Amino acid sequence: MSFFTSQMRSAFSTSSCLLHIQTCTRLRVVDNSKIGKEAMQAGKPPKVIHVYNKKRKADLGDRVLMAIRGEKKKGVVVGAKHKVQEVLRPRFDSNNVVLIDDSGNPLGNRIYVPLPMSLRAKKDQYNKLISIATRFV
Amino acid sequence: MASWSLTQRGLSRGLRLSASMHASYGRRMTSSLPEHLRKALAYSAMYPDLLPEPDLTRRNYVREMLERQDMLSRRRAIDIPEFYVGSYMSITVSDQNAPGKKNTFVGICIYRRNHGLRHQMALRNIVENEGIEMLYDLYSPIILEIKVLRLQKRLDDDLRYLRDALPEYSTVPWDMEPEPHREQGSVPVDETRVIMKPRPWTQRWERKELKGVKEWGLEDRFFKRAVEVSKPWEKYDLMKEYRCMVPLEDQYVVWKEVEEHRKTIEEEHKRSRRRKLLDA
Amino acid sequence: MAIPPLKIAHRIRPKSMKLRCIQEAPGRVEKLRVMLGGLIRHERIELNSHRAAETRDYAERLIQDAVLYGPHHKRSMEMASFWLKEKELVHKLFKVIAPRLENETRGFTKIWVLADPEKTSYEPGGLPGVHYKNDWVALEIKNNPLPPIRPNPTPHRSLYIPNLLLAAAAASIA
Amino acid sequence: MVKKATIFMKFVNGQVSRGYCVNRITLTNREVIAKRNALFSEEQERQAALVRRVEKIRVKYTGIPKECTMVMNKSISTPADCLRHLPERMLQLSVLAYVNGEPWDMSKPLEEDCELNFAHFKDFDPRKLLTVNKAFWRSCSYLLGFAIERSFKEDHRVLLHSWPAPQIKSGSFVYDAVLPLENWEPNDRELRALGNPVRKLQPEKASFERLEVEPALAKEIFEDNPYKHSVVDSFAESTENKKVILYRCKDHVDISRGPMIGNTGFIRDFGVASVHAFETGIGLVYRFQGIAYPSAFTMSPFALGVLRDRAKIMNTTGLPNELNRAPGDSKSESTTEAEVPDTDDENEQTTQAHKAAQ
Amino acid sequence: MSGLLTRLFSSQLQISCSRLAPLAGTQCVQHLQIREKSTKPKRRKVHPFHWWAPKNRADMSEDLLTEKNQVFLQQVAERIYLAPGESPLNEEPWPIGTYQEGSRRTGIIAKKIGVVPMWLKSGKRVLASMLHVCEQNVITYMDPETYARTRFGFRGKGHGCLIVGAESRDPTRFRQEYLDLFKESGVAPKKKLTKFLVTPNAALQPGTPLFAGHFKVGNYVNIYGKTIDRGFLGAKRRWGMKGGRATHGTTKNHNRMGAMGGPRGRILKGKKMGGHDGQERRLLVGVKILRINYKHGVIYVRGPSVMGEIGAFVQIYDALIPEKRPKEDNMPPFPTYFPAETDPLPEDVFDETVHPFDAPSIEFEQEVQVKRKLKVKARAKAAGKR
Repeated sequence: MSFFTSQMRSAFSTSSCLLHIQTCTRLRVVDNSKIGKEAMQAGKPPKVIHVYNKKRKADLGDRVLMAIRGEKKKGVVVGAKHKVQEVLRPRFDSNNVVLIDDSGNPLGNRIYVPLPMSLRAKKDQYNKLISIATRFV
Repeated sequence: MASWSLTQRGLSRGLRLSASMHASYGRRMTSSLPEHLRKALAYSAMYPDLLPEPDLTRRNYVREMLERQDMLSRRRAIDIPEFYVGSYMSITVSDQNAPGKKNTFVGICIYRRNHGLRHQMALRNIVENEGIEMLYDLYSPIILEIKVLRLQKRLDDDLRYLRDALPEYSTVPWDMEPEPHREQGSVPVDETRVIMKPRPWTQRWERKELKGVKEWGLEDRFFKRAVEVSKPWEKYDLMKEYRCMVPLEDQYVVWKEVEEHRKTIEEEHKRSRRRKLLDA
Repeated sequence: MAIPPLKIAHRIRPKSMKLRCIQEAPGRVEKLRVMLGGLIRHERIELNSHRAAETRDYAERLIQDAVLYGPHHKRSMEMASFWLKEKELVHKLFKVIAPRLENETRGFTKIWVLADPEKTSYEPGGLPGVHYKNDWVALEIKNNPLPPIRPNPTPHRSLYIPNLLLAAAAASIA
Repeated sequence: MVKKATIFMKFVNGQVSRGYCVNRITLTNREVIAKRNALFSEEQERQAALVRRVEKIRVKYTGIPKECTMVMNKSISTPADCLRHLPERMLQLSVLAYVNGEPWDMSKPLEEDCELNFAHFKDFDPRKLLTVNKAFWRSCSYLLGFAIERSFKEDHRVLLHSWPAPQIKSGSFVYDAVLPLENWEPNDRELRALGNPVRKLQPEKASFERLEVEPALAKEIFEDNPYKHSVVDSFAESTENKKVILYRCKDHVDISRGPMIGNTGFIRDFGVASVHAFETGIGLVYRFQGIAYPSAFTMSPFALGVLRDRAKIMNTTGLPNELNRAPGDSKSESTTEAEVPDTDDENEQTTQAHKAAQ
Repeated sequence: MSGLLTRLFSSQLQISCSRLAPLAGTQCVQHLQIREKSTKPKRRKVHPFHWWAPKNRADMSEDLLTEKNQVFLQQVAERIYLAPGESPLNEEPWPIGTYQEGSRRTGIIAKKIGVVPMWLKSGKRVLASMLHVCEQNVITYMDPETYARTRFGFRGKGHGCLIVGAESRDPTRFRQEYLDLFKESGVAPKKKLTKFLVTPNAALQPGTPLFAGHFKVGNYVNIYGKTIDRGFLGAKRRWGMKGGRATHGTTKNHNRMGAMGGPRGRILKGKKMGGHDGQERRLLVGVKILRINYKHGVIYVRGPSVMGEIGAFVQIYDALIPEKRPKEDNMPPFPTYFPAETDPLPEDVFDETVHPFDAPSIEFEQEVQVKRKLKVKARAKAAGKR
């Protein structure tokens, strides 16, 4: 897609102003799952279509449902650029997501970015995901 | 010490004496500031957290005194070294989730905010090509250690524009060793000027009068607009300036306590720090 | 920048000047410059109380800096030359007014509520009564050469009956 | 005597019992008051009738807001009349008149071309201020007598004795009186009730009227009061024209040298603080002490409490011989005032002010 | 007051004024009034009750006292009134009551001076409101019978009433009616007067000073005060309504509340609209005391929601709900704290859950120990179930 060239990027904003992760937010897939890689390379990052909590705003460790390359996939938010910074909650430069299946296992087998330490509190849910992570902050 | 004894007299007698004191100084020492003023300036940069909130409607002297006592007693329990926005630091905290129950973060201090026990600082670093920031309460008891890896200032007092600069400007090596610095004398200023990423940015940085940016990568129309919306008279607004500062007389109360604290506690901390360095 | 406290009761928050020009912020600065220039030039000006209160704060800060740091201090000079458009007023501030107010301990300026001229003529130096123009005051720099606005209204206070009685009571206890 | 009786009957129409007899030796308080008042009125009318032809005088007013000259009636117009031609605020303020630089009662008619000025409680001239203060204190003493005479029931015959020269620093104004009571100790309520007649007078703004009479008439007026009666002659001798000066406020007549304040509206918080009995050659004399302050001032209740408590202590002004004073030696206000040595601070300040003026 | 003053003068001048002894007893007739209560609820009462003693003098402009005389009046006030902390009058000290089940102590007056963060031992950050206990004394005590006869006495339900005053002020500022309220206690006239309901065994002698030692760390208290006065606000700021659009042709509709109509063309009662906001009396129930600085008299209660601005007066008294009433293991002094030189209070006391600032940093235990603790907990649970 030539639409997303570097010259054009200054002309209009894509999703950088979306500081909350909510419906219609575009996320960055940070694992090496096939579908995720393809989506990112094609310049069509996944879009949130549902957040699995009552607030409808995803924080670190929350599950989201995404539309990715014509499919519905679930993912875990592992990084967010929060508008309001909180003590001891890492603020990432991008909104990161790791794709998972229904049972909570990641689709890929490698994660490229550090994960937040608070994710380790949910060890029983994301044991596999935590074990393939290389680094925590 | 002569200047401090003068200050103490000023404190005890209130405004009247200090006014005449300033008047006499004003006449004699025009080229260089008197020592107590210079000291106050240095301390307010060194310990911005110890100053009370300048909003007059919210000030209370009993609260400020008790808050300061708490801050100084926390500083006695743990070594909180002198640092500035732009210094490279490493902070270790207790963390229930971390292996070994300890979590360390290394980064460059990009801003400090709030007064008193609410004082907070933010560190920024690039880890595995991902920019990460951590915010800390300076007086939180879960902080185990604060190390200053490189004591320095930058050209600006707020480095939040590093979020939109190229990543190499906010990268601090994770295994950096603390650099020794001279105990006495002025703090070195790192005069690095950064190159910005192409827009979109988190804020319109071209309107902020930043000194530490080399290449903006913007068209002329942005700067024209920045000039249009700028408020050049604001830097001359004497009362605006006055309203967001703690008056000098109130600062002396703080710095008098800090002076004693430095003499007793911080000297000891410094000695132990030097010993550690030598051992390593 | 460390600033000594003002010796007057200043405004905690700035208030709107209610100017006719559309641009409030630059218009406000422009108006303040005019009033400050007038104050330094004439040493006493008449204006409405709200503007007098705003102008007074700025005048206090300017004179305080002039007294404290003198004409060789870069920032004080910069400020003075911004707020006082005419060069001779800057000179007057540093060379005439600042030395004169060097030992002043309770503020450098004063606001007088102007009294009803009829009423004051019955009681020489009497109390401020109805203002002869609504909300109209005089702002002046202290120790000026002009004749005083109001002489001491009660010069022989100790001879008033309540004071005589209380003084006698104090003497009887002592 | 017949004439006196007719006047009296006319004045107290319907209030006195039918069985009244002129030759009765003792009268009730009310009767005495009415009698004096009637005699005073009569004399006043008589003196007024003496002025047959109205002559004009030029009164030069030299005060604020501006100087002016008024054409007034000789021997009829008083400073109070002049005030009516000035702004109302002057009327509210002025306590005492000054004619040719001398204090002059507000109700005393002007006799010739003169310079007129007024003084008030916050005057700039310290000399005037002191005179005004003394006039205030004197008037308060006078009104204390007014209150004493009116406060007692008819079967208690009150004989007013005298009052000493005004001494503000003594903390209270004083009136001595002889009562047909033994060891009377008024309680707080009674003290408060004693001050009531004057407190009621305050909003009325009753003026003080001045009259110069022959000693014979003065003796007639005070024939029921042996103490006042005995003073008349010595008083008349001390004055220039050998006359006795009488003052009347409402219906109370008393001897005084003056000057008095313009009216009772200038008095605030009039109260009787205490009554002390002391033994003298004429028997038991009660000393009434009071406290008040000019209405030009405000005063906190706390400060007033301090002053009231001080006024409860016995005031020894005018009692030089250790409380032993025969009625014949009694120094009425006129004589005592001259004898008080000028050592107090007020007078010192006055002399300083004199020097400064020169 | 006048009696005290008389004493002062007479002692100096040695003239007896005993004849002017005050009246033996004041006789006043109690008028019982029965009024119909209005059905219209009154939301806010702005003015003080008409039966309160008028407080401040209206006009002080013509006092014109010299400085010397002002100082003299201050000196008199200092001499005749009790100093802060001084014992009350020379009458018999009242017996000190003992605690029984259901006893209710007096409260104290404090000033809110700010909100600061504190950290619990778990590392959690909590906010604490700082309440500065004012200089205060008991002014009067009304027994239950007398109190029941007053205007709002029916609310007391058999309780007596203690009136406490805080912050001494210059007596020359007040009217005589207000000064008379302080005759019984002999203390200087106070700026703030409040009423606390107490049981008769917790009655205190007028003039008794109250301190921060009245409470202990770990107690739960109720806090009563007035909220911040925000003046007249629109519906948007007062109730958080959405307002209108900022753009798209909107005129004069940015801050308006939108539709308010109800059924049958009328507006329902109690509809939220613009109006005066704040300055309302509110009660904060059962907040925990985390820390007390006895030296400076500052109480730290948990939570930032104490009502009022900084410098506002609040009343603190024991929590009334059964779970939070003072327990025997941490019973505060009854009826109040009387300072004793032999047994002074510590300077600064923290609750056991709070991390003191001079203690070393928090380090969490390793997981093995945590697991054992869990097991112990599980066992205890199981035991409880059985």
